[in-house]
Amino acid sequence: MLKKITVFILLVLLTGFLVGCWSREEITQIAIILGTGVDWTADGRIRLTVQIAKPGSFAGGAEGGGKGREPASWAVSAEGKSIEEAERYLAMRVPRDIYWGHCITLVIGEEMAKKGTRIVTSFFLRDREPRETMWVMVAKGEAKDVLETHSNLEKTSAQAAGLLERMKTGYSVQLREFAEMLASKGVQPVVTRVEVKEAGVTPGSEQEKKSPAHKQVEITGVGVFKEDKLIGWLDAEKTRGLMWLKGEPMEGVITVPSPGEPDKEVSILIRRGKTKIVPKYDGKSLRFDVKIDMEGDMVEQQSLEDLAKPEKIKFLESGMAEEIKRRCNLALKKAQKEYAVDIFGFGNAFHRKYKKEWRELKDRWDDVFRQAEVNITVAARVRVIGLSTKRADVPEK
Amino acid sequence: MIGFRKPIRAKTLGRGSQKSQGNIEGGALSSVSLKNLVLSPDLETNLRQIKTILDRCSDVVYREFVFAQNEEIRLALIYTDGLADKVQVSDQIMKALALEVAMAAPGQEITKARALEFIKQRGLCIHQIKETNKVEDIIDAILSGDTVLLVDGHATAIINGARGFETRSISDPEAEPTVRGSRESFIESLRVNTSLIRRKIKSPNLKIESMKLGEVTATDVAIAYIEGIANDKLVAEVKNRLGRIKVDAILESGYLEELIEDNPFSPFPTVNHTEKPDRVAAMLLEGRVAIVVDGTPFVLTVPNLFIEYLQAPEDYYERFIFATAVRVIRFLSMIISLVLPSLYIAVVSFHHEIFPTTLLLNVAAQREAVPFPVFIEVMIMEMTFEILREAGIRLPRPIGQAVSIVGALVIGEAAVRAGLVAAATVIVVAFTGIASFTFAYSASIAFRLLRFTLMVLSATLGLFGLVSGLAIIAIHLCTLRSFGVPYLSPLVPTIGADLKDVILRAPWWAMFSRPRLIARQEQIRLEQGLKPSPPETRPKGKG
Amino acid sequence: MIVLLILLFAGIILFEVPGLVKKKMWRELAAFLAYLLIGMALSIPQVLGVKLPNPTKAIEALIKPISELLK
Amino acid sequence: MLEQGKIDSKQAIMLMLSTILPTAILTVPAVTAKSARQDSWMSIMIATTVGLLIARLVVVLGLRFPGKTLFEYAEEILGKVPGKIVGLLYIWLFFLYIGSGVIREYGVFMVTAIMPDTPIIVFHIVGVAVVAYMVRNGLEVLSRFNQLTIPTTGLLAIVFILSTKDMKLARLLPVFDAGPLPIVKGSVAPAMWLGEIVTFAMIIPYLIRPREAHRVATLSILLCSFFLTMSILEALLIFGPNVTGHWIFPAFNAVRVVSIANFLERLESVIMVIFMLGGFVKLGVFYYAAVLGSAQWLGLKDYRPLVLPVGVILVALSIPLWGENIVEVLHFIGQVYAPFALIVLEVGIPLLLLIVSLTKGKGGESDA
Repeated sequence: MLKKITVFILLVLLTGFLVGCWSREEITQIAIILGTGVDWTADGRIRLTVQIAKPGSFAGGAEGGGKGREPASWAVSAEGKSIEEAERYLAMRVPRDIYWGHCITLVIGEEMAKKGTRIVTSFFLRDREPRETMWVMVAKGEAKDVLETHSNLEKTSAQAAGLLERMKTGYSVQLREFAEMLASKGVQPVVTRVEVKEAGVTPGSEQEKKSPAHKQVEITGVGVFKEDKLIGWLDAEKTRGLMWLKGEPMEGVITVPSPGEPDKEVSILIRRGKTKIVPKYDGKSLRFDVKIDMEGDMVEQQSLEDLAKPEKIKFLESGMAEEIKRRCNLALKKAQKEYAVDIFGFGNAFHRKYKKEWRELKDRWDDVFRQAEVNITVAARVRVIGLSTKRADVPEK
Repeated sequence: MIGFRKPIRAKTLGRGSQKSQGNIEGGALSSVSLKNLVLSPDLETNLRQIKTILDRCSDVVYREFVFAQNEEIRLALIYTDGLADKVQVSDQIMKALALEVAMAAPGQEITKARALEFIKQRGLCIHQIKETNKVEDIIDAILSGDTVLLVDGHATAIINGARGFETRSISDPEAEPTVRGSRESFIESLRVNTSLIRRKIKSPNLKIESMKLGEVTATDVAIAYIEGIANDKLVAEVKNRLGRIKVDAILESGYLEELIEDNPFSPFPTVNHTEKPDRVAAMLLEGRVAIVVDGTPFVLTVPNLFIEYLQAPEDYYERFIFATAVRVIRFLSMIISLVLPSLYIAVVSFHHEIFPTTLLLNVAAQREAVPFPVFIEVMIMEMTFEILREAGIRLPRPIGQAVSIVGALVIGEAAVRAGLVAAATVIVVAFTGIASFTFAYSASIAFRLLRFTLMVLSATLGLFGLVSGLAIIAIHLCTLRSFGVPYLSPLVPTIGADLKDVILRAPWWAMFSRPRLIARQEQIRLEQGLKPSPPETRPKGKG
Repeated sequence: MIVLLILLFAGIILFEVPGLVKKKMWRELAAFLAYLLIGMALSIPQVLGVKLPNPTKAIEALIKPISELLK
Repeated sequence: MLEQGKIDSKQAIMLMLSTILPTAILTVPAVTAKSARQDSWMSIMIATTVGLLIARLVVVLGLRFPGKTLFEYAEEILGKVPGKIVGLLYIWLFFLYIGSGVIREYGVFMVTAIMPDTPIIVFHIVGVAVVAYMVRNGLEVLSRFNQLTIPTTGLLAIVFILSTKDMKLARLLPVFDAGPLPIVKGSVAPAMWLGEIVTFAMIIPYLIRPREAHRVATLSILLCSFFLTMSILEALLIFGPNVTGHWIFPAFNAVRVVSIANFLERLESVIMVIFMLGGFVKLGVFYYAAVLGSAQWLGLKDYRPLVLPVGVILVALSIPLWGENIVEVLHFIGQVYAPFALIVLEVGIPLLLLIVSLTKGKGGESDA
């Protein structure tokens, strides 16, 4: 028995002292990366920009509050032939171990995206530290500029961008979804587009008034890819159409003309919806019937009429359906005619229904898709009209 | 165990007897010769013999006097001052014999030959008397507080059970305070303790067997169990293990605990102890055996299961839903007290990905200025906590309070302000410390020890080390048995019916049977269908 | 490394052998030593960097037609 | 008898669950999804059928020779020398082989996914040391430890439910895309894993109620394939067939994706703990079978002296036996060892034993 215990103690000691501490990285020894960006430089190298959190300015509680809005991040870049090489060069500049585990955003510069994104994604998918759930974005311009901004509301711009994506204000893509789209022949990738734009000011801050206007990251649509190369953009309006055609997420706001006063608008907030794509193929011609079911709440009206009447709601619903259809068609036309890529996943829908035919068509799918006929039918419903029936601020007639 | 204790005992006794018993006939008086000594009819010889044995025991009183009826009958009373009840000795023995003995029968003279018989039957006003002719028994009786009466001309002594020594009064349980439930606790006197148990269980089946253990101390030990509920094999095993013990002293039940354990090298106690009579009664009713030791308020109960440490007596007195909720909390605290610091070390120095981003940044910010690696930091804090805790127990009560306040202030506040420790570390250590007080103290000692081992493991191998360490602890717990009962039962091996009283505390009307592995088979605790329900017709009240 | 390994083997022998000798379990002792020898034969060359023939290759050859099929 | 402990049927089911599942969840989804893609669940169905047949085979054999393990009745059926050879095959090519494979898989998993800077041998040695302690204490402790840790498998189900948010049923469509061949190919690996139920032959004699062995084996296989299907589906529904086949540990990646309310996320450590505890038991079962088998093979009175030497052998085998690098390991598991073990050790020899025992009329009448 005594022997058993000695052996146990010996084992613990052995593991304790001989083993050493290989994988140990104290939290104070790591540089926590919150956002990263990849650019293709003019001389054909990869420039990796990382936004590193400065832990000192994250202190919570009483002490932290006093420091105010001191920038909480540090953006630093390095160049190399590959991302890993660039990271090694970065390591010569950053005095701590570079730690990817909490990287929130991956921004791909415009040039890099045009060159091909598969060069970029490999590292982030293969390495164990970066997560599959990081948000992928394409910068209009250079990724470096995006990372060098800082946010007014959040501590760092990377966190701000991540929150913007999480709220699904645009079409948000996680790295894993990007990889899935890249790996599938039935759909071409789209990725959120971000731009650096002037944002509001912090009132009362003297410093802020003197310095040039504050720059911040903004989501402005999506970038359209063919395979892994960026070939064009969709603006925010068409992005909504794209999202509705893809079937997720459906939330959004549209305005339709008021039934009685066509020059005034009524805003409808779309709460939920469903998209169904039904391919029809007879060997030659290809047709897709897209059915979109939408449900929204009326949230605002400019006109003075009383909209709380069944026939008026009917009218609103048809207007809503029209508007949705118009936007979807805009996105569709752009993709079909201008870019000739299937960014909607029509190919996957086709694959699900016509297994055999898919095998022949899959390698020239984008061409096939280009000629496909798409019929969009929208069924829209308004469920809720807010807290008032008639407008409360209009006098009785 | 017994092997190496024996020579020590022989040596001490031998040395003692050589000095004091040099002049006695037949050489040194050893324990063996004491065993064979018997009384002689001559009072003088007897007294001399006893005085030699109890040489230099100034607390032993020898009182020689003569019988009231017949002055030829000489008597001697021997007792230990302080242990015998003086009132009883003077009123019921001395006064009765020396002054007030009634006439046996008119005109009938009490002769020397009839003296013993007469005194026994009519002279003494004591409830409990015993006759003996062995010197050993006499010595034993004197030292236990009984009063020995020697009668001239008779080789038999009368032992009067007139003990009356000072004992502490029954007070609140200090180590196991409860909000609801009996406030009695055991005290140092064996008799009082057995009476406390007997008062709870008024059944003839409650058996209390006693024995004396300890060669020098001759401590009274009683084994209590309920016949018909306790497993006979278990009772036999307990007696067997106690019978094997040959040590010089039993000063506390802890001595016994170490001598009868199943696995002496385990950090986990496999014998439970309590100072609450109601708890002992409950244990006995579940089929356990209790061992009461004179001189300590802690009563041992066996077999001991791991889950007992999660059960508090109050659980059974409070409403069952609340009791269950509290048990869940206790269970969580147990896990926290074992793993939280090691988990913290592992996460902060290996697995940063576990933290949500904001929390990671927060912790990183706190640790920015801390000069030590997190392992050293947690170790220092844990050690400080342990030192404070120990100091709190050892110090006189008024100072203890001050120490804890100063400790908390200095270490908590100042160390964080000075940037020596991160606030998160203080939170982790303090929380662990508090969590370790939610369940039984003896288990929390084991957990505290293991906590440090786990900290070393997780500082070297991260979560892998932590999980490996936990696995070893789990395996060890699986191998443990307490008096033949698997330590982790009824959890593992799972006994469905007994799970009613593990994390869950089922209502009393649902706990039909006694624990399967402890009590005899198929023991029914109460009848089924006792679940109370409102009467079918409501009584017509006002309003 | 090799020192550690030898220490480990010494530890194992110290742990098991006295008990076996005490109980006079000679057959068990022989089996124990045989297995330990196999263990040594497998581990010491690895520590020294010597490559041993691998039974894997034999299985691979045996199963080749099926593995081709599975590709 | 060498082993005094007895276990009940519930414990046996749980033990078999841990014998098959831990590495299966880790490795099988990738191997199967590579060839069967979105139809992987059909592969599991096929594998389950095979597994059930093997289970039946093993139990029928075991019940014909009550109180005897595979090693003992192999000798009885085939005669001394051929029986010994069969025993040798099982010790070295099955129990020790898979045992070292389990160690290697966990080592690889820890090194690639959790702690890349630590030498893999450290995980091997520590793991084997922990398990050796368990094995030395016998079957009862093994199954109790398993009983204690198996509830963590329930966490897998919880994780599955948590990740439904990211799942899309459409990723499983179209069904039966590439025809039957890839599905059959994809079923070899899971069939081999489910066929590890052969180990049950070492445990049947120690059941408190051997009559229930059929039920135990069948239930174990069904439960295993349920969990296996779940883990494959989880990965497929989150990543789709294109990506799933390219992960090394799809179940692990799937868990990384879970994110509920910005707080309940980054659950991979939970999964690592489950994998580790399961791995300890799985290794324990094969380790125990190897040790007990060797003791029976050599006719010893006690198996415990063999525990430590076998541990050394397991560690020593774990590195060279399964290939120099992870690519070789994966290739070997999926394309070499799985078909070999399935055909020879899990189906071939038990079937041979049964046929011979039937023709020679050896062994008691089984109740099946």
